[in-house]
Amino acid sequence: MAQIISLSEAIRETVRDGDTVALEGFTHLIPFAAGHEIIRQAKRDLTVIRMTPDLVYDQLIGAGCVRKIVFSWGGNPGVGSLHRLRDAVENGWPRTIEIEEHAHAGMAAAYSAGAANLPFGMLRGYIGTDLVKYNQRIKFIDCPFTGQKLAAIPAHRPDVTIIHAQKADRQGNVLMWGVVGVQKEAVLAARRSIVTVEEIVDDLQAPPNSVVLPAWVLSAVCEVKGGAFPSYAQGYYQRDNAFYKAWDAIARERDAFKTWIGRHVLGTKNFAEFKQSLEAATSHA
Amino acid sequence: MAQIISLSEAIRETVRDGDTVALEGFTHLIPFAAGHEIIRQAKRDLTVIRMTPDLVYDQLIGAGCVRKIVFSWGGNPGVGSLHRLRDAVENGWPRTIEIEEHAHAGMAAAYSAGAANLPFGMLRGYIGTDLVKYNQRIKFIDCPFTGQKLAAIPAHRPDVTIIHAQKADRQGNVLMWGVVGVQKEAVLAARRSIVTVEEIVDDLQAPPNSVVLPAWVLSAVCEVKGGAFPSYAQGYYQRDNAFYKAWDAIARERDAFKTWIGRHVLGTKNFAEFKQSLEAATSHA
Amino acid sequence: MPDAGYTSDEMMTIAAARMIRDGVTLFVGIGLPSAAANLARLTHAPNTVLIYESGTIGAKPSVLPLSIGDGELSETADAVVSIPEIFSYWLQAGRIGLGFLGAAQIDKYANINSTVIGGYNKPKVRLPGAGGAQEIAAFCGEVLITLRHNNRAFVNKLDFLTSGGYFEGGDSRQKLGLPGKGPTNVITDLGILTPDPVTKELTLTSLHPGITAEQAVAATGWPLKVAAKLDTTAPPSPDELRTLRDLNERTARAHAGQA
Amino acid sequence: MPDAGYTSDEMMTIAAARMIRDGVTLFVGIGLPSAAANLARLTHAPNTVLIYESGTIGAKPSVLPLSIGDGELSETADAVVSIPEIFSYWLQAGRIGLGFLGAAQIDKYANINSTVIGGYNKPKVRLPGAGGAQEIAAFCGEVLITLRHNNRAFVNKLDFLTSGGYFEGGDSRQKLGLPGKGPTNVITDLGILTPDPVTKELTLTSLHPGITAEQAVAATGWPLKVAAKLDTTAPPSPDELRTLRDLNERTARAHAGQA
Repeated sequence: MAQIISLSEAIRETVRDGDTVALEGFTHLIPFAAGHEIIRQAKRDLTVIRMTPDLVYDQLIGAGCVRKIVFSWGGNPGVGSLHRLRDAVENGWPRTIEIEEHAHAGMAAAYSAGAANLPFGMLRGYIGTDLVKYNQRIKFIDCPFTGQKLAAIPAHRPDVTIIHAQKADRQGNVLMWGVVGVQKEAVLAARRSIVTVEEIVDDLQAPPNSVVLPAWVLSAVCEVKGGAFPSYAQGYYQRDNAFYKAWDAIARERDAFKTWIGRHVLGTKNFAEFKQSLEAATSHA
Repeated sequence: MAQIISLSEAIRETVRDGDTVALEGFTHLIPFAAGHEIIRQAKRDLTVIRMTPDLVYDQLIGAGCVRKIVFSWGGNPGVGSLHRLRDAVENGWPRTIEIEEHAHAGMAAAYSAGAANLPFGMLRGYIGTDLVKYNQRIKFIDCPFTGQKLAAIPAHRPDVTIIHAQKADRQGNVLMWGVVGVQKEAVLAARRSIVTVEEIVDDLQAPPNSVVLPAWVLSAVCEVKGGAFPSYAQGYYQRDNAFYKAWDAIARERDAFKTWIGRHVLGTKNFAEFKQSLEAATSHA
Repeated sequence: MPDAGYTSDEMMTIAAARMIRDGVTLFVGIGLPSAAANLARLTHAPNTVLIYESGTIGAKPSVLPLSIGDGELSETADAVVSIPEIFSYWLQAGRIGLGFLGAAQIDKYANINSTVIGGYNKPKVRLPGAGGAQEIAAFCGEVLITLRHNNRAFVNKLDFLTSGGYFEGGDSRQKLGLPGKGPTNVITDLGILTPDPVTKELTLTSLHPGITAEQAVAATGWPLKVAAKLDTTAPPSPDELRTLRDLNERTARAHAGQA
Repeated sequence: MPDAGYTSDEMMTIAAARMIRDGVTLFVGIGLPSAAANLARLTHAPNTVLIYESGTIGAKPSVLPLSIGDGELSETADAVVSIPEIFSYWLQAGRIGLGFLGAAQIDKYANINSTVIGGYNKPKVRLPGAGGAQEIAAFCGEVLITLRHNNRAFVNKLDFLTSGGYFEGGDSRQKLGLPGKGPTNVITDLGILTPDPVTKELTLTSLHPGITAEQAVAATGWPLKVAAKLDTTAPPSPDELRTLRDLNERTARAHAGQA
């Protein structure tokens, strides 16, 4: 049953060193605030899962929280590389990280299998590609009726899944809309889960068949206004494309990155302070 | 691409003798009008698929349209048996019918597999039950990672799926809400599809993430006001529970059934006439 | 027993309702299970989360649905999901604490039949079939079964095993790998049966007021074991009776009204 | 060639856009494919159904999304579905007529690499990876590939086969059981390459205005076959150029504006 608590409490109680953690979000509703809190609390040796690791994973990796990354597309969408991810993979800085690489369809199937408590996900994919040579977790099975060859991926079962959504009610039921990605599956596949929301309201006023996560499948719900910045929350604020572009320069060099993360994340107590600190820096620039 | 045409045209062009047809609906939005049109056009030797065959399948079976039924729960919900289904299974009237019986979860997995173009659906079910002894299409596979035993069901791929929905726009895009059942999967698994709707509007005004079927995955869209009666259409009319109860007496005896279907279905040109005929009969009663 | 001021069906429904702990997530079949579940929600267990196989999660019906997909359910639910989702992400996933089933036949190991009476290929009576019962029986944390107590229902051998309880008894359920605990109580119009901790054979552990063990044994198609210490079910409280009758009255009005 | 009144990237985007038939269902990657797809929608193919892997079906963006999940896409879409659904019920199901991909490397059989330059375990350059490209390449009815033409991109041997074109050539794609037809055109800043009907080897079949076959051959890391009858791509029409530049301008304004 979801407790409605602060994000720092939620991360402290829910994320442990060595955990497998999925901070999911498909360009929309990316849980940046939660990622920053993991960095502040200096969680270590995490295996992080995400279809599209972007800036928040670049930050987690650069900050040394990550031992292994499981993913299917790692980049700064429309801008270019994730320099901290590349520096870790190419040069082992700040530490060597292990990578487990999939295609999107395989990641989606693995989350769905986890949500359904199936041991593996099945898809018509991977055939003839080099990913199969480097990822031992991709196997093939034969259809018992047609003999057709199908790919099999072990279910994702994160220790903790963390997502950001638009609304929760005072019981902790969560509503999200727009590009909803694989977040529902990621939450239902996990042992524990945290949802940060833009606001907590008396009545969700959820339209019929909308994406609602009942409080009783969640561990914690935290109100974090703007918690998806620089990603967006449909109905609340737009994606800060300028920040995504600016990140390229910040993350390119280790020193610039260390300065930025030290000043704006480690040097602040919470996400509200982070955004003030960032605005201050930008206005002085 | 969906053509917007009359229901009689749609059935004539889309349903052929010997086809495998799914008229889906899970108590809500059951396509009764379409079922009646199949009876009027005297389609024969159909294999009919449905998780919950109810009155409309009782009518199709009693009218002699059905060669085989694939299902997981066949009854008059909250009332009792389907007497025409029972008479066909127990006594071969009006003809012997073949039955292929599943559990709900197996039917759902088979439709999902069909929609995803997978050759079979996978689930943790059927283990230790007698259904396995009588349905040769239920097989078991082993997880290539854990060795766990899982049930496998061949994908449902109907020739035609027919459903009822609340709204379509003038391009033929369809919106449905409320209990949406397995209709989306049934449509996406089929080679051809017909959707009857309560009304055709200029703008669907679909809420975010609602269940919308784009016109380009449909064969035909037909405006049939009240086309789910005696089932219900959320936002339009309630379930006619009294009719479901009354059906028990109508269907119990062959003669009463023949009289009813002859007068109200075969004796009318379309669903509007059917309902007038029915009201006339009720008011005289 | 009208003289008792309540019917045996009312006693059965009320005894079943009492077994629902407040706050439990409950997967409900139609008919008596739905009545008991909603009675519990309206009395001692207001926070029960009702889940129907139509995909309605957290339904709060004011009248009993005639079908598991009534508009009353989806309009009052916290969430309404598709059928493939309710069976895979919710039921199979093992998220549901308690399942509630009826049956046409039950055997001494609480296996149930809702498929056919007689042979499968030439049945005496063709019943509706499995529906979601197999998965409710397999995947819910525990299961309650409720049905009227007589020789046609309580049989020595099922005509068809639709949904598994304890199969051959003992640890045969675990051996098959079914995750849920299995049926923990069978509530009838005569009393309550619970599985023996070791053999899993159903044992009569409580009698409803005015019922004798002999009646229950006579109504059972196998030599029914009777607990050494046999409880008597508390009779319906005025509040339980009033709430159940109000609910049934509202329901009858609602269902008749719709034509 | 600024003197031509348009850039080679504009020629590439416009040549790619022309290959989109009106009314086709089109699965779009980000970057150049998205620009070409939206240019087509704004010119000769207004009824193109744009599908992005974020789950947006029938998106009608007024500016180019920087990411495949921008709000612009979901707010203008006919339907927005989950990621598992878009990959299973839509892409894998074989419903999508045309796929549109970029790449870092391509070989003579139109296999592409978007994973690593150098060795996988100690890469020279770590690229983003497969994303949805494998499934787009495998399951769309046909595929268009667009990338800049040079020796680093057009290689004799891929460092990594991310997404399959014609694999070893000939019928090796069908032998692997991939349903889609495969890449039918590769559009570069120099010209257009199409697979030989039998061997499936990419052949230069059209040159953009002012480009010579020698330039294309020199920019290709394998001995590039040149068609006997070599077409010249029609230069951008004023309408095509104006529409593309307006779109890019609107996009630049929109992306800069959001801070």
